[in-house]
Amino acid sequence: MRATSREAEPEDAESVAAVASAPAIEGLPEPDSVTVRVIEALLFLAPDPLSPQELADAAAADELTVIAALAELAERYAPGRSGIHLRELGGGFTFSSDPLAEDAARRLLSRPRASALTPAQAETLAIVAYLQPVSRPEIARIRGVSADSAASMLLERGLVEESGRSQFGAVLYRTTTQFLKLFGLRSLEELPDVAEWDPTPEEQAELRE
Amino acid sequence: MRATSREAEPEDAESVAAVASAPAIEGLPEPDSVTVRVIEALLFLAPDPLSPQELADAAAADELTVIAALAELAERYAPGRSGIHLRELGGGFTFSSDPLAEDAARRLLSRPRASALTPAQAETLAIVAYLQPVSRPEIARIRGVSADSAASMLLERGLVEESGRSQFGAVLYRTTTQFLKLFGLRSLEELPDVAEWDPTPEEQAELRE
Amino acid sequence: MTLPALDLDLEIFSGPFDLLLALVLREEVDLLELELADVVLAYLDHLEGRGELDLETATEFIVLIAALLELKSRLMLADDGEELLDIEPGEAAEELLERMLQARRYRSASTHLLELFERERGVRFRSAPLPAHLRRAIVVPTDGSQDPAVLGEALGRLLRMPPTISLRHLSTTRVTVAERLDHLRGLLRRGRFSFEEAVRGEDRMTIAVTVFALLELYKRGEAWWEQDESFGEIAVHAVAAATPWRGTPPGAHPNGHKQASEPLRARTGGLAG
Repeated sequence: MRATSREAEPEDAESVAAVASAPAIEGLPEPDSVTVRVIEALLFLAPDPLSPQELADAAAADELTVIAALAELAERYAPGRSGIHLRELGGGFTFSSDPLAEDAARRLLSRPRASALTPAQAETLAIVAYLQPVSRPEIARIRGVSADSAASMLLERGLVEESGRSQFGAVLYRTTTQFLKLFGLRSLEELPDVAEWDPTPEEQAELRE
Repeated sequence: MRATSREAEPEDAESVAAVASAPAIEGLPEPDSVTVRVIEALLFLAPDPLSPQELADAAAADELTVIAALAELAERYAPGRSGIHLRELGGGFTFSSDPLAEDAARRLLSRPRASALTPAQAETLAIVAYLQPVSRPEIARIRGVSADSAASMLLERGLVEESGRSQFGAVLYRTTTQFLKLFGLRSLEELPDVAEWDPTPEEQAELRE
Repeated sequence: MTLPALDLDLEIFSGPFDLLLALVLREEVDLLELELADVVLAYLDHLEGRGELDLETATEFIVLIAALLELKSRLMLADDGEELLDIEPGEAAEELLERMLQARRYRSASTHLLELFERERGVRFRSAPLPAHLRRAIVVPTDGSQDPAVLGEALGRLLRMPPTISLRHLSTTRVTVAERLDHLRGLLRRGRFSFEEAVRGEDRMTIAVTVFALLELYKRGEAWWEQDESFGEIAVHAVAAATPWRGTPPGAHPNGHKQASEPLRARTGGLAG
């Protein structure tokens, strides 16, 4: 499943359309134009990705109709057709701007784009993403160096959040929907298997020396 | 041209389309699809109406092309066709949601969504609550890190509001009635005593060592 | 020449030894990147150059380098040093290797995340406030749902100073041979005392330094000792005291290290024989 989705370029909104429209083949209801417009307006207003369930509840429609509406919208808001893209991110659907407009957006909006991640932040984030929930001492042990300032920055940026305490009382961390959103992921399942980066037996032998 | 559009019911997107497309007859340039998409993305991102001049500057296009692009978009984002409408407001253009979706939006957005404060928000809110009125730079100085995104979220959630300007011109913040309600407080007097969370004498002694 | 002035020229640091220590403690030099073996070699070179062993400086050096080694091994292996004591050297190496593999794995994963992040950086999301008419209409049904204590705690967190760097590793082990010599000489005035008595309640490092001091007393002909059986009491006698000289004291070989081994082993347990 993971491998397949990666091969099919999950970053491409067309695959969203494909996913959302797939059930159409099995006979999705034809959504009425009012429902499509309501869903479109809700996606425009909501600050966070919305699941089909949430959309269905709000629009007082059944979930299959919502999925059909999403499929229709995904076709209209697709790369190359529109400056607004419908994307499936963080377990829900949301509109985003076309990266094509990034330069213009930077000129227009005072809000600078997300600042880059430092290597320490990226490493800490990777450990949280794969091992969540995970505590700060555990992160430090894996990295071999303290992760305090990196973890604080990730919290501050809303990429990770606290998620209870370990049996020893250490604060546990997990990634947020914001993380999925900013990294273009539908869910954590889309992260490649971490074993993929394991060193080869030869490299291991080298390390052992 | 702006004056005309205002007289002709500025709130109605159809009139926007009519006005914007009117000059087409007089031979507006055909906008290339990239420019249209960039303008579309900018309108989507901007929280406030944008003038054709602002759009032209940001998109690095001439104003006539921008007007032609707006005409094309006005046709696509027209009532009855889309859940998002292009409207002309106060001399600028902006997207708004279809009034048709108002009930659904209320159902969706009034639902108490995951509402726990992040640590950054709690800290920022605590500083405003105890020290109000207080400016953003001041909050940042106390926290040691920028408070911009946390402060924006608190504004968005209606927990803090602007309250004039400091002598140096920085916007000052104070808490709202909504804040008191959310925290079940009758007045600010009921905030817990800060001394309760001061470092303990032992901790202080340790710090002095 | 004193130890602090020992000049080092290492891959990641060049300067006096005490500055290196200060930088390590302030975490400005990453202990994990520091080759402690090079520090030891530099010290041995320094000793060779001088041609004589200054016990005082040697002790100080051993204490400090041991503390650094311990600190570094803690950093590399686990945050709980106590657990480590039970691990066999082989297991420790395996664990170290496993950690290196893990660190590599997540470093590669972070590269992947950075690629995703870079790819998505041009994508923006709308974050406009809700239109006023919608905002007004939305009732917030969650009055009193937040605990004001959250605010007090948040402010308390800000009032608290960050924890200071622990110097315990080094400060508790700062014992000099001179101090222990004075201590032993004080006891020797009674003519005889037991080693146990001399180190009662002291930590391991102090005990080791006391053994050095004892050796020094022996070298200067001020004291000798005897032990009737393995793990038995070590009795230390003043040479001038009434007890008659009974030939060579146990463990008295021309080589100082061998002399040291006997009482040290007996005292620190398990290996005497």
